Amino acid sequence: MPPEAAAGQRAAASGAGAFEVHLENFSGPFDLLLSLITRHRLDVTEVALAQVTDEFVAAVREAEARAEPWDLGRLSEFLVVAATLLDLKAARLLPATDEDVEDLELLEARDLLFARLLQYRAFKEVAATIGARLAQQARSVPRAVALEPHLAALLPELVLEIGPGELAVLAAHALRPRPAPTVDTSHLYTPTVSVREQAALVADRLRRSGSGTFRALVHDAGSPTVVVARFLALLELYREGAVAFDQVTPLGELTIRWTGGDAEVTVEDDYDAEPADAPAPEGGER
Amino acid sequence: MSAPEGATGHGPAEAAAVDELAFDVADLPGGAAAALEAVLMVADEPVPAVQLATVLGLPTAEVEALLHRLAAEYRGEDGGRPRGFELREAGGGWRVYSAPAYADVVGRFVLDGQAARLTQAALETLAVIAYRQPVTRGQVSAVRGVNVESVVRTLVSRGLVTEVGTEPSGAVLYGTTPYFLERMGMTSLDELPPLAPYLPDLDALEDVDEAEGAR
Amino acid sequence: MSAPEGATGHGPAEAAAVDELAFDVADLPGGAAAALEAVLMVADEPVPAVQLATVLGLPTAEVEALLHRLAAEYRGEDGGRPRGFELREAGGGWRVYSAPAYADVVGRFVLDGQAARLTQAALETLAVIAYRQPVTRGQVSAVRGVNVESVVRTLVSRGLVTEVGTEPSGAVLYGTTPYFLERMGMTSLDELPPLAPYLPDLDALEDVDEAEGAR
Repeated sequence: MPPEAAAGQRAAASGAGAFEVHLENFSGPFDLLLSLITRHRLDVTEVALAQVTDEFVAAVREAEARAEPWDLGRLSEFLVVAATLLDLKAARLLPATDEDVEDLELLEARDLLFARLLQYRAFKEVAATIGARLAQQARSVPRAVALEPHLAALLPELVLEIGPGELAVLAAHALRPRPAPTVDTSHLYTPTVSVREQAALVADRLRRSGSGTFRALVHDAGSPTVVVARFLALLELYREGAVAFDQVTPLGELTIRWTGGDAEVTVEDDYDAEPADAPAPEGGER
Repeated sequence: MSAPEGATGHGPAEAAAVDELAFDVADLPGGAAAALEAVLMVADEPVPAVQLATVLGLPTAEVEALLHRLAAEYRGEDGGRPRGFELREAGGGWRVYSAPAYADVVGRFVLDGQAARLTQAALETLAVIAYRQPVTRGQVSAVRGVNVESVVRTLVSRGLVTEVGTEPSGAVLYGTTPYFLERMGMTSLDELPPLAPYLPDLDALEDVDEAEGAR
Repeated sequence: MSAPEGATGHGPAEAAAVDELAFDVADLPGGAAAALEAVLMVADEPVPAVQLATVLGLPTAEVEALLHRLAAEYRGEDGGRPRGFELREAGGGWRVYSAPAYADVVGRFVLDGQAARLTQAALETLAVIAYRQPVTRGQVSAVRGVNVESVVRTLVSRGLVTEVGTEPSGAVLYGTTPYFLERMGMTSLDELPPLAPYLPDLDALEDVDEAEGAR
């Protein structure tokens, strides 16, 4: 790889096969769109995200048609960034009201998430330039040869103050098994929340009250994971015909009505299945 | 000056003996330049100009000028043919390398995969450590969003990263090594490409750091 | 200089297919001489002319002529200044050495910072090599969790450790020397004390070996 200026590297990193968007007020790589929004040169509320998504889906389809589908990494990267953008836009579109102190915090949390995403992206790009530099430098092999005997003879006689016993202690110390490295995913998966359990809870509340807003339903959710689980539970209940949704305006208040009668409703555990038969992880050997 | 890892410092008696010069490099057949070349031939890590100056009994500035002249000569800038080797300053000193133009030939000869490629995960972790050092594993994890324990261990065993201290909390702080600089062909961390062009907004990032620190 | 067989009138791809060479040394900036220098500069032990010819994709006779010409050039016989290094044929091959005329300077450098005692890092590395031989540097690095390249070189130059072979991958295998046995007061490696009393669990140790092998 030829050495290039930082700007060149950057273009190369997002160059080949980069996803381009064509909007009324913007045309270019998705990455650039992101940068412009973060630098406030483009108002996130003026970006037609639906159109971005359409173009993205089209790009993926086209790639599939050419039998060179996008890898999972690129797809998920887009999804994460697009979801954050959408979240950001939704937050900006909502009218700010006095009581929305919590929402403000939520908004800051979103900005933080977005900043973190961009920070990670920056390190990813700079990692690519470091990798290129290491590869380029590796084209030179350093001279590292053993001392010629007549020079080694100049060295002062070695004072070796250890015997076989001390050597064994040193070897045992160095060879002592260390705890097998494990990949800690606790930050990714906070204590498992069961969709089935949340469905039972939500169904119980709605059966009693008849209807309620989503906001009220998740009011006591301790973590975003629980919010997500309750939302998924509602979708499952909808599939079972147990609830109906009302939403007057897009992004407006979501109201859920119970339509399931008194019969017991249990949802499928698509989300809760334990990977019981998955092989145990092998502790970082590869 | 960094002493070789395999040896401890020497006693005052030896140092005194070393200070008596039994020769004057100018009297040697190839002059100071050849003496410098001879020393560089047995060096197995970058040698600081100061150390070379001590060994040769010459002022450091003179040795530095000589090193630059030799490097240029090997590149063929004095009208001679370009050499198959080059003299480079990296990782805190000077060392002889095969010239990159002959990488394909040398690669056929050097089978020992001494420069095995780093994985994407290792490169990203290395990048965060390089720019944020000294930094804890937890802080690197926060940026990368995944646990980096085994990756950091790989980087340490490759000699690119090392423990540089501990936080009051007891968490180990990591930084890059002189060997990392040498592998990057750099003499100082200041030569790392600036991160700013890749970053949208520095203020926002400081907030992120603070939020991470509070966790 | 005659072009190597199969190199004329071919595109790069065809040439590679014909003789598996991705390059033609005559096309390189310093020509075959520079390519030869590049290989010799990083060679750790004498390299037979036949092997150099294979690596360069040139006839052995041509490489031998080139080697003699380079050796004369380094001695200053072509009118240039004598170099601080020389190219010598010894031990069945060719290797670059520091020139004897500068032995005093080089000796000062070798002694500078060297000591009579091994560091803790060197002792630990020696212990791992003694018990795990034959072993690669990479395997020792994995056990010790640090880069051991320069430590191993110190042990080799001190005559305690030596190259005992190569793995199929090309990685060099190290083992201890008779001098090591002598210094430890042993006649055979069988006299190394068993590790078991010092280790909590031998099964676990075997796991460690397997885990290392898989890296």
